[in-house]
Amino acid sequence: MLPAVVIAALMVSLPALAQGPDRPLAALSCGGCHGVGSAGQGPIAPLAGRPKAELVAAMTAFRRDERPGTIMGRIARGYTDAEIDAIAADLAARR
Amino acid sequence: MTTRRTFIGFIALLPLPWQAVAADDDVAAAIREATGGREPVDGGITLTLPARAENGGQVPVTVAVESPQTEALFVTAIHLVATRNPTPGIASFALTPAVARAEVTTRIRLAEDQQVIAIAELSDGTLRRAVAAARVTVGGCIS
Amino acid sequence: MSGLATPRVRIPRTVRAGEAFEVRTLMEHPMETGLRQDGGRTVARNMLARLAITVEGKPVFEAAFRNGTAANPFHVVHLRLSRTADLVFTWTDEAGRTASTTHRVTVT
Amino acid sequence: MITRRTLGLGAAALIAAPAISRAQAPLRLLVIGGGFGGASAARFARDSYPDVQVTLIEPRTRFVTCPYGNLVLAGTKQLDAITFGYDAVRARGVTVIHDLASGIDPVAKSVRLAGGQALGYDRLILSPGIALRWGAIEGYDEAAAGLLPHAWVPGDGGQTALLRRQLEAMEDGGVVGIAIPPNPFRCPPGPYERISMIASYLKKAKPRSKILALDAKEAFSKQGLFQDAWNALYPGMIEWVPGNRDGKIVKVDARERVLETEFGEKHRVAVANVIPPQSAARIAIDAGLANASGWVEVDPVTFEAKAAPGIHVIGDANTAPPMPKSGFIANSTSRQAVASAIALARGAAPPADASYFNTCYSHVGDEYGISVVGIFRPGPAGFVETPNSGGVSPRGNLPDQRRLEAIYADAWYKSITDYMFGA
Repeated sequence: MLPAVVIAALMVSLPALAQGPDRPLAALSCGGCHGVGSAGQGPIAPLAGRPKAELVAAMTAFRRDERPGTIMGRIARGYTDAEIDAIAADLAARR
Repeated sequence: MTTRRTFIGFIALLPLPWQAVAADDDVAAAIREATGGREPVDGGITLTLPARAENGGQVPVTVAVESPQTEALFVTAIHLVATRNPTPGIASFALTPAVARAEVTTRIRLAEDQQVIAIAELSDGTLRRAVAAARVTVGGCIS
Repeated sequence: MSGLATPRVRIPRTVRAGEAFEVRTLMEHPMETGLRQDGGRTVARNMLARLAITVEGKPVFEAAFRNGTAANPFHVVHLRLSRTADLVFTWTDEAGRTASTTHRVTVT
Repeated sequence: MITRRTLGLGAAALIAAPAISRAQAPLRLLVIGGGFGGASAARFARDSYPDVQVTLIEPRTRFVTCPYGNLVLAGTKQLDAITFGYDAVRARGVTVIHDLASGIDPVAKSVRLAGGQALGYDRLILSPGIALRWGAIEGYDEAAAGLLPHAWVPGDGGQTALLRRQLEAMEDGGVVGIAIPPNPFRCPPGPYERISMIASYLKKAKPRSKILALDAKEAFSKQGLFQDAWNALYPGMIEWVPGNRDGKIVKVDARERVLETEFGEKHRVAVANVIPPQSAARIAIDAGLANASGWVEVDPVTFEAKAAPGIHVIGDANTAPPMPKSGFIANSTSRQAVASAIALARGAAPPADASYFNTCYSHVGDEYGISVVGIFRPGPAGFVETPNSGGVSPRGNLPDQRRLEAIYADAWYKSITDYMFGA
């Protein structure tokens, strides 16, 4: 077992490793409906771990009203291509 | 003394050029005509309206003029003008010394973000002006 | 629509001589400017022209309305009286129809 | 990377120089308020910054959500289904203190607790919610709320339960009066969802009854959609009186259940729900953070109170138009506030390109839901709604859309409460 002072030292050295969320905060808003971690919630589709290209294509189609939906069209039109790309990349990297 | 006749006459004589399209120049021209070409001074008058109106159809506004409201010196008129409505005229009010405070609150229409101008005329012939900006919001959960 | 709506006035029944008291008025009226479109058609102009408050027949406050006055015109003013009087509130529309209400304010 | 050498240095520093070790101690993030803003902030901080010490102060051991309270009034949900504890928050590594934060010393960076304790912090997230402005409506004080419930600040759920009991006890044919405040107030569509949910109960249980909604305003959130639904689902049952037709309530007689309007009309009703004007919660006002209208103005990037940088104010206590006072906005903005707080504490820049997200669902009837969406960003003078995005559900006879939005509303509630209070 490590002595307490060593544990404290471990904690001290952690900031260098954990500078915060290395991900777009906007991606976390999806979880408000798509479940914690966007892992899906009941009838709402899981997003985490799906291919990035699929997520980008879906958002693009929602934005153009080319994919039926209730609220996703209204949401997709609020984000730029670059933001959608970053959000999709983040979600694709989650499991 | 203000008689009923002079009063009605006053209202009838209010100029109506503000019915023209409210381009900035037209608003300025309308104000010049309303003020008889005299230059109003800023100060001694406050115009209060919400910085952001949730409903442009019903925007509360208050004009308050510093005035003793005595027979010797009182506010005779307050005009409200919108700068970016389809027509700039909002309302004109005629006051007498029986109005204890030279202050009027009403609700106005604002078609979009714009400035509202209040002009007050005192019984000594001086004119005062106040300008306030309002943003009209249709957004958030209000729509 | 023939007549105008019934006006509403909130005013104290008794006041002190010479002291300011608040008067609130509300008049239901669409204040159609003739500029509004509804379903592709222009809604006809239908505006109140004026509100007048008189004390014993003498005008003390008047409002002349133009397009920027909101529907259901609402006003707050502060008046004062030296003796008990009847205050008459009269709204007149652009067709000349009127609605009126009288309130006695007792000066103590 | 942790090497033996850095470990040794750290240990040596701790032993040799306590002053330095204090400077390098874990960053202390203190969160006041365990609701949608505070509980979300605590979770995000815990998930994203394992090295930050997160403490949450919340007087209640059980949190009753405002969202879905109207379904309790409808009788389709029970209070325990919208009540949550803090065990999972604690299990995640958040220190939860059940006490009332009674004061803030922004200079000493310390929060006073009603229990007498004082807690130091490096950065403070303040999410205290709202206070009801007792007396803003003449005669409506805490005692009157025991007769005419507000059911707007759930507390222990007692107010919601009281209003439900009164609705159950009312005779068929009674009039339910609802007094609705001027803007701004918590949950703009909430009163109208409430009208809808009470109507759905009355339609089934007391079909001759009526609802008289007396509003200080002339327009409201999702108005067209609500009124379409009222006409379709509850014809003739709901009368909504706007402020410019004398809907504003200025006085109540709690014993007689009389609601009196600005122009003196007295409405005597069988059950009265009075939602009074509101302000930021008391601690924000006492700390001098609020403006003259009683709300806290904040920086649109960091959510620091303009009156006290270093205190990040989120949730309904701040004023951030055109963003609504909603649970989802509290949740969404909590992450930017926490990330900004921690970045600033470390001398770094707050996250750039912030965006804030809101979806407010309202239940209007059985399998009938509507929504408003908004995406907001910091602007030069406050917050800006993203053009050509968001907005309300389409109008018209769209039963599939309404049914799906009701189902998705339930999924939203489950998702967001799982995030705050779930394992």
